[in-house]
Amino acid sequence: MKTTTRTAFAVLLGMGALSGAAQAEIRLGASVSATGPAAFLGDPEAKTIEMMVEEINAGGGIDGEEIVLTLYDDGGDPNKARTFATRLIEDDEVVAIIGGSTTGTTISILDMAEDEGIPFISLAGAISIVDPVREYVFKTPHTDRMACEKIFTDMKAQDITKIGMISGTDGFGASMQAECKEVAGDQGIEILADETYGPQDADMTPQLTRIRDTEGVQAVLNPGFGQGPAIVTRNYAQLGFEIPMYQSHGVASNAFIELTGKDAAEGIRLPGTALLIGDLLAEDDPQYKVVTEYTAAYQAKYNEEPSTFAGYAHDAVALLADAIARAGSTEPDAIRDALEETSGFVGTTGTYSFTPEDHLGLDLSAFRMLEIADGGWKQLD
Amino acid sequence: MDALLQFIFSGMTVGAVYALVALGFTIIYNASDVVNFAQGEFVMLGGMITVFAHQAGMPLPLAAAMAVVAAAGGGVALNRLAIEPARSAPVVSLIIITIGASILIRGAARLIFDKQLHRLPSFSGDTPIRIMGATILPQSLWVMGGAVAVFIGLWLFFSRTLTGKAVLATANNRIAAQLVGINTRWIMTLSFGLSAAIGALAGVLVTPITLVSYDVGVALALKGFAAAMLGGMGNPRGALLGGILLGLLESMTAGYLSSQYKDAVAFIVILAVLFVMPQGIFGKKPVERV
Amino acid sequence: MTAARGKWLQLAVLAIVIAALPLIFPSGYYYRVGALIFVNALSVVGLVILIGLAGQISLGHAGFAGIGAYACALAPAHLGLHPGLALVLGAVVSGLLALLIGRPILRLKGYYLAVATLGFGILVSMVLTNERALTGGPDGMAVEDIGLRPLLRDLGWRISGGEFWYGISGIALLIGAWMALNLLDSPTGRAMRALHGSEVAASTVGIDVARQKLRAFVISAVYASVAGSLLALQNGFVTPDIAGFMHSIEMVTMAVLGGVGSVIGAVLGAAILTLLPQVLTVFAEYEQLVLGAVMIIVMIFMPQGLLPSIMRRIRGRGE
Amino acid sequence: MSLLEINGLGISFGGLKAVNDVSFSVKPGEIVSVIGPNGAGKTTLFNMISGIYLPGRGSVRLNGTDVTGIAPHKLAEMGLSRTFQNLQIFQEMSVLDNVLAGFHLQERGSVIADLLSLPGMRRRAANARDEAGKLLARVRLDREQGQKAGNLSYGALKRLEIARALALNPRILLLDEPAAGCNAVETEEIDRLIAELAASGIAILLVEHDMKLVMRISNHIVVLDHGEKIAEGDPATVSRDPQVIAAYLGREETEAADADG
Repeated sequence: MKTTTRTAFAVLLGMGALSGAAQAEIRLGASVSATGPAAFLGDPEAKTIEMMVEEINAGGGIDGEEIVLTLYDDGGDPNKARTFATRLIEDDEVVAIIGGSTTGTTISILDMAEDEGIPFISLAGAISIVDPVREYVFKTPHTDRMACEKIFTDMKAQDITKIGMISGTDGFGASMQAECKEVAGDQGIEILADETYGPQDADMTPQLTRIRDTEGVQAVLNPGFGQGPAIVTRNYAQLGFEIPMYQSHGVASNAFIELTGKDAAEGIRLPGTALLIGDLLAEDDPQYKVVTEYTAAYQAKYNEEPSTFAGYAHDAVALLADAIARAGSTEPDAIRDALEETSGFVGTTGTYSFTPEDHLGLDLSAFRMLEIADGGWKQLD
Repeated sequence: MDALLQFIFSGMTVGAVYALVALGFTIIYNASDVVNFAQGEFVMLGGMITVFAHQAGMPLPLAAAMAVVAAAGGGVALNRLAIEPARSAPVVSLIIITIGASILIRGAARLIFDKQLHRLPSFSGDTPIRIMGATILPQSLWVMGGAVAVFIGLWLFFSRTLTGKAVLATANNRIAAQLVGINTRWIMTLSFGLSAAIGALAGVLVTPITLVSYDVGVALALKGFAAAMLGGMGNPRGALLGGILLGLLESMTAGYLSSQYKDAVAFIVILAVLFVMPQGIFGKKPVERV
Repeated sequence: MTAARGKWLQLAVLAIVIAALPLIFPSGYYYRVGALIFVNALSVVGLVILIGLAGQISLGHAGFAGIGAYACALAPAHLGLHPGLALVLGAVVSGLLALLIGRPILRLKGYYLAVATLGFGILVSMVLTNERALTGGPDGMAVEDIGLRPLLRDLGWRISGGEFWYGISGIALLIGAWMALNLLDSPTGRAMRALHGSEVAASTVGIDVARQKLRAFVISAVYASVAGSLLALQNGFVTPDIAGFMHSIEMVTMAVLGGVGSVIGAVLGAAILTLLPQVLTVFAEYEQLVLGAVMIIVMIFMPQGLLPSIMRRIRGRGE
Repeated sequence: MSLLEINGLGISFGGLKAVNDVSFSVKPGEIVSVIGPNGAGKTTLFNMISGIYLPGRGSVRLNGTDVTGIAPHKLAEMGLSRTFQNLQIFQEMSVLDNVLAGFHLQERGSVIADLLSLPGMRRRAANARDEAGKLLARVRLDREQGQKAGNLSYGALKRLEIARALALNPRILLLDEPAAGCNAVETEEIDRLIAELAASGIAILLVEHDMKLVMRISNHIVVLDHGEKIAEGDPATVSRDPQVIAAYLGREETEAADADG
């Protein structure tokens, strides 16, 4: 924080070179969308990153070295994200970057990190971030494509092959909509109706009516986050749909059930992570410890439940801390190499194993199919 | 057939939301020729204050009343602190001031409340009312009723009360209004208070449908502004019809053409209408005086 | 004569500032901020012509910035055009589009003009967002490198990406400022100022009001488009945010804040609004509060904008 | 032959006939005055002739061409220029720039030339500047040319507006109350200026309340009342016309009663 203040004044006065920092510290940078349209992602992410750095430092840091965190809020604007990435690398001289809450902000950071050789862990969903693999770029969330596959697998198990989709036009919804349409054919799913809504729309009954009046639709899938899915779900109940509804991991939080209302949310299925159902996990579940501890700490500090997205940030910080400890160095290249060697690392989202060919390191097993029942969550598989 | 009716219900619901916001624009514009781009923020404040007061244990009607009063206070403060000192500024400066106010109020709401989405319970439950195969939520009727009530109230205010006529006189010619003994300063205060109160009332009514968070104001203000301009700025009848028209346009496009381009169609229609009627549907054409 | 001298004085000041600033830059990050300021200033100079000179408001100019930006992303990918030529193509498309929609839109006045331009901007950003197959949707798309830097490297001049774009943006701003200052003191500029003062009087002295408004609209659209292209090229990436409503507002705010009648004011406004979020990262929670307060306070106490008010104060003291 | 020919011109605002069936004509070098009580429709008539209002009925012919409803800037190109009763000065521009705006038709060129400050543009602008200087000297404003127009006195603004109108090098000049608000000396100057202009062959159409001025310089007078032409002729004839006297006297009585002015 001190560094940031100095930088700010340097900018303000247009002068003054910054002094080199003390050696015994690990400079970690982050740029997330804590405000703006993607604040649903960025806000819990920012909170998590700050909390975890505090925790690590309170526990004596990594090998006795404290982490100095510089966290910027890019407001979901890719142009700002790129400026902050430049600032983190050139001015704050960080050794690693976490961030890019959205695909857009991630991609604008990605080139910088790659060019300058700074390891970068993205918190966004698109598969294009890690496919093709870039040397310094990793990510913690599952891809949107994996979410689609998880949902389609569950549908097929119910003998559902013909569906209608209603997607938000925000980055999250549009990206998942495209991914789902792409993999639907391979999965034997036919998309008969494909509707969208604006992120701030107040009523989606026209779109849902169209889906309802489409012959043969057996289920409805709604990729999106924010208020959209809540309104879609309420309209769904209003129109008296009798076929099952699937939501995405974008709404995997208890807040969604509250906003939608218990009755309207009943029976909705979605892919989520272990984080959401900490209290349902068996004690011998590998993720039990990390999920319950993190949830308890987050709740104690912020008086709210961590969302799936918060978990992505948790895993990113934890993975980095682990890699830095194993590398025994704060050289960006050493951290990168250690990160790539990560194997069987248990996070809240799943168990990560990176390889030079795979910078995501999660498979479908990380997703758990959940159903909303009696205003709570039920694990299906 | 029941699909068409469903689209109409949807359009009326959304349109009533826009109309309520647009009606809020009307009074300030009538009194001062200022389009208050912070109007959406009053809608947000209405929703947020009610939510938080309600969560703190206040009964809903009381919480709503408090929100309306608090927002009215905010409107008066906006006028006194930001608009009055800049009376003689050109239109662009006033636009920047009200946009600045909107950013400021949003930032303050983020600090005072939180960044989460919130919802209010529906006033009359969530059981849909079924009419000829189409359904409508009771809350939609509340919103439509609210829009009509505010419209009638404003219409009576401007046409039947002396104060309402004083507002119009102030807009028409400030100096002349002062000369005939109208306290124009008070009229401005009143207009901003009233506009903000209407905005907050809109917020209370629509929150059970649209949900509320600190940043919902911009989108609402945009649509409300567009609706008001479509109908003809400053005219309550224009605001009501502009709102409903915009809502119906969106739902019909979503229902029959493409949900992806429903906002686009709405704006294309607005552009087309303005090209033919540069003062909106109910706006008066001014005579060039030289 | 004085006008001409004022023009060269302003350009000289601008050129010296652009050239000298790097001497005190502590790190490469400042080149990035500088480049952003220049690019923003370029589009704002265009708005100075539209708003300050011709007195017409636009809340949709980010739409043209979006067209310029996406031209640089799409034309190389789909037409095989060099990114530099794509910038020109974007400017031509923006200009033609402005020409096409300008005539009906500019018949409107005041808030009606505001809502129409706003609608235009929203339409552009909607197309960019929705046509995912072409534009990559809300996630945006990559922009090819302009390829000049390797060329310079082959010539033996190694400069970083930050320095390169600082230079390009600075030069672009200087050219843009020079043209705007030329226009200011030209028959067209006088005609625009005249119609700003009184449309009726302007038309009775033979000024084709609609035509001059259209000129201002087209010129400002081209400025915004070129600025958008430069931004896309230096980011190597573009998303529909660039065409968004908030970006339009930001542009107008920069113009009005600095002083909407002057080119240097435009640069000042762009500098302040670009730096503000960077300075405020320390108080991230209060960023919006401060931004809103700054907008209100400047407009109340300096309704003509910062630069004219400061100049007046300096002159007032001098006399 | 007539330079300007008005035929059965009329317009209504909200059902009220502001001007109805007015006809007259102006020859080159002739000074024609339109007089009438307040609200008689004189300025409205001017606005129709100069293309600001679209006439409801009738026609305007300029140099034999029908120009009814043609845009003001087109009329300016055809040699029609005017001033305004309530002054339409470009307040934020300098005195010189106000007159230069009047040279627009002469100095305008391609916008590219203006943006790039090409030599052709600079030459045209320099020419206009020279001529504007001469015009300003003629109306005794050459010392104030660098000032902001908004800072000038009322009388000076009146002269500035005439200078700007003359910058168009018009064949017909419409002057709407050029002497209003001017003192005796200024009025005399304007009187002389108008006579000079007419002598140089410019047709003058004048609206003026100063009856002494009107009677002195007019070749021909048109009298309007309630939008209708009630009399027409040389000054001597018109001043003896009983209808004209009644219109003026009657109007003064009602004016006194209404105390509106």
